[in-house]
Amino acid sequence: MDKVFYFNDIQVIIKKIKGLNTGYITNFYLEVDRINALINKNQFYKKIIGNTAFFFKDDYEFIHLFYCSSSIDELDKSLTRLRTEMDKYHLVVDIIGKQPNIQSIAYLFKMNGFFEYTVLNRMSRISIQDMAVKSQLNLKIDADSTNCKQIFDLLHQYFDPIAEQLPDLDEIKNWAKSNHLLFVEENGEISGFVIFDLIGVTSYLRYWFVHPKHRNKKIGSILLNEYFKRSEETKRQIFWVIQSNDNAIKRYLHYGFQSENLYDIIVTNNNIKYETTNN
Amino acid sequence: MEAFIKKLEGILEVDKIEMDDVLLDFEEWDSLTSLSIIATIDADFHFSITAEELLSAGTVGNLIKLIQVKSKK
Amino acid sequence: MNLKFNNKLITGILTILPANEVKFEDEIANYNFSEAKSLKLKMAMGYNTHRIVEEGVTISDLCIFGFNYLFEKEILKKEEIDAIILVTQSPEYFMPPTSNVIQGKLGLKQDMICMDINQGCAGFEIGLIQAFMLLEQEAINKVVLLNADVLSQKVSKRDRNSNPLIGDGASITIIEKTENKNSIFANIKMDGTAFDALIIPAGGFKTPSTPATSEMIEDAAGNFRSLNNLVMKGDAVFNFVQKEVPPMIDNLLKYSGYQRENVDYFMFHQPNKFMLQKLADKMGVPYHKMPNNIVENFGNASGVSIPTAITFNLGQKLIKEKYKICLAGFGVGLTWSSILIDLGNLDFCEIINY
Amino acid sequence: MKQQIINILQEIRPEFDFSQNFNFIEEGMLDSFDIVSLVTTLDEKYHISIDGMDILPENFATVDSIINLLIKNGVNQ
Repeated sequence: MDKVFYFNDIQVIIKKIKGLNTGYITNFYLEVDRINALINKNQFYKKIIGNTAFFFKDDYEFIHLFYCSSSIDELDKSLTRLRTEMDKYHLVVDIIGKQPNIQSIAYLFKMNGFFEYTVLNRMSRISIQDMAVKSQLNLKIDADSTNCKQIFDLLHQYFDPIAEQLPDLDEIKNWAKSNHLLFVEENGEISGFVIFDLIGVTSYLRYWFVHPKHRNKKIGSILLNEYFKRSEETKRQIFWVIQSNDNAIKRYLHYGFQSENLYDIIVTNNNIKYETTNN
Repeated sequence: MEAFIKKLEGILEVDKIEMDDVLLDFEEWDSLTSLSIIATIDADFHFSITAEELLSAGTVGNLIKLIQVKSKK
Repeated sequence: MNLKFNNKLITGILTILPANEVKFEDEIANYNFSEAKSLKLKMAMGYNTHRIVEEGVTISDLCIFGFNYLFEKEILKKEEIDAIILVTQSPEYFMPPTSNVIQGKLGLKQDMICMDINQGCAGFEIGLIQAFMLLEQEAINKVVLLNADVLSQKVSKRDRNSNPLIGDGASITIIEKTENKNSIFANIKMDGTAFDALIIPAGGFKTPSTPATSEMIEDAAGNFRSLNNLVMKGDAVFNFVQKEVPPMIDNLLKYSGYQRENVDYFMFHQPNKFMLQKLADKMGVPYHKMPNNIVENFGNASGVSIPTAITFNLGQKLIKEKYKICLAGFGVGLTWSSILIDLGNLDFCEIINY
Repeated sequence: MKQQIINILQEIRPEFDFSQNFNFIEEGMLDSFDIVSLVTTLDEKYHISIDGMDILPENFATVDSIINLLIKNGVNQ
C-alpha cells in the first residue's frame, strides 16, 4: 500500500487500466475535491495488482476499498492476491450499480473471503409537494462549533459507520456554514437534525436524525418538511436507504419517493452483519 | 504426494512445478484455483485448510510441508 | 412464516435414481473453457458424475418403479395410501396432473387425494408441509410424498452453468400420524420478484414453444442455450442463498427452542459443493454435519436432492437410530424453507437404480 | 452526433432535459455515478476506450465537451 501524493497519480493509474482496452469496471467515483481532501490528510493509498488498481481510504476503524479493473476475471485474480496482504486490515467495499449487474461483482468478492454486510438502495423524488406541518419548534440553522461537535458525536453514536459513510467535524462545519444543516435544540441538547446538499437541480438528503428521547414529537417531519422547503428550487431529491429498513422505506414512499435501480452492496472481510439500531 | 503434485500441475496449467514456485505467481491463479486446491486437499487427505492458510504458505514447497504437518495430526 | 405440526412422522424414504451415469470429463468438450478451468470447477464445485435419464423416461416411470419395489417388498400397501402429493417441475402433461396418471397406473383406490405442486429446490419441504396439513384430517392416515424431476431434458448440453450439475431422479417419502407426542417446526418464505433467477422462459402459455424459441443463443459467458432451456442466474442465486439461509436457520432454531448443537445433521438442498461449504462456514457448522456430496455423485435433481442426501449419507443408520435433523431447501421461486424434525426408526431408507 | 449524445444522457437521467445548454455537473443533472455509467456507455457505443486522464466531471459538463472528448478519443464526427 503506497500513499497517494497527487490527484494526478490516480489519473495516470486509471489511464493505464483503461488503456488495456479490455473493459472497465469500478466502484471508484471521482469526486475531485473530496479525494484531494483525503490526499491532504494522508488518508488515501493505492496498490496495483495485475490489471487492477486498488485505492484505499483510511477511515481509522476500517479501510474503504475501491477497485478499477479491466475485467471481472482480472479483478478476481487481483483480489485473490490482495487477500494475502490485506488480511490484517478490516476492509469495507461499496459495490455500487444496477441490479442484477452488481450481483456478479458481489459474488466475486464473496469467493475471495468477503461477506455481505448490508444493501443500500437509492430513492428519489421528482416533484415537490409541500406539506405544511405547523411548527412551534425553533428550527435553527446557525450551528456553532459546540453544536457541530454535538452533531458529530450523535452521528458517531447512532449511525452505522460501515453503512453510512460518516462525515468528519470539518465537513459538518462546512454544512453549517452553507446553511445546509438544520437542527432543533432543547435545553442545550440537540434533539434532531437534517443535513443536505443542494447541487443545481438536485438535492441530496445526507442525514436525518431524531434523538430517541424525543421521538413522537413530530420533530422528524418538521425537519424533513423544512428540508423540502429549502429544496424547492430543485427538481429531484435523492438519498440512500438501507434496503432492509422497511419502516424507513414506507415512510419515504409516503412522502412520494421511489426506489431507483441503483444499489450499494456493502461487503467486508469480517463476518459481521448490519444490526438494526434505533436510528 | 506425487499424485497430489500431478493434480496441482493440472490445476495451475503448467507442465512441471518446482518446490520454490510461488503460488501467487502462477499466471492463472484466481479464487477458483484456491478453492479447487482446498477441495483437492480435502478429498485426498481428509482435512480442510482455509484459504488464508493456503495463501500464507506462499510456495509449493511450503504448501506440501503444511499438508504433511497437518496429516500427521 | 413459522409453522408447527404435532404428532406427525416420516416412516420411510426411498430414492430412485436412473442407472445411466454421465461423467463430467465426457462433457467438457461441449463447453468452451480450458481443461485446467474444468479441473478447477470439478474440484471446487464437485462436478464429477451425474445421473441422467435415458431419452423418453419420464417421472411416472421412476415413481411407479419405486412404488412397485415397495409393494413387492410389502413395506407399503396400496389400500393404505390416502393421498399422493407430487412435487415436480417436469410434469408429463399440462393437464391432467401427473399424480392422477400415477394413481391410475398403479390401480390405487378412488377414495383419495392426488395433487401436483409446481416447486423445485424447496420441493421436499413444501411437500412435507402439505403432507402434515393433510394429515390433520381424520380420514387421512398415510400420505405419500413424491419428489421427481427429469430436468436434464430442459438443460442445454452447452450450458456450463447448469449442465454439469443437473441430475434426474425421484423419491418416495411416507408420512403418517403418530400416537407419540412430538413437534415438527418449519418456516417458509417466498420472493416472487426474483421469479426469473431460475426459469425455463418458453414452453408455457405465456411464451409457447415455437421454432424461434428453440434457437440456440450464446450468452456473455459463452454458454449456448435456447428459450426452451432452463436458465439460472448463478451468482444471484448464490448471493440469495448466502444471505437468506443462515438467518432462516437461526429463526427456526429460535422458534423451536433448540440450539445449533442439538442438531445432528443439516440435510440441505444440494446446489453444488462450494455453496454448501460456504453456508457451513457462515453458519459455523462442521462439514461432516452438512453433507455436500450429492452433486459430485448424482447431480442436483432439485426437490429430490434432500431425500438423496439422507438415503445416501445415513441410509440404514436411520432404520435403527434416531437423529434430530434440520432440512433446508432454497431456490426457484424464489422459495426458501426449513424444517426441524426427528428422523429415525424408519421402515426403509435406501437408494435403488432404475 | 449531438442528438445521439442527448439521447444517451436522456436514457441515463430521463427526468432532465439535456437539450438545453446547461452545465450538467453544476446544475446537478449528472453526478459521479452517472459519469461512470456514461463512460461505459460511450465506450461501448463508439467502440473506444476513453482515456483515463479524461474521466473528470468537467469533461462531461456539456454536450459540446462530450463531443470534444469523443473526437479526442478517435471518434469521427
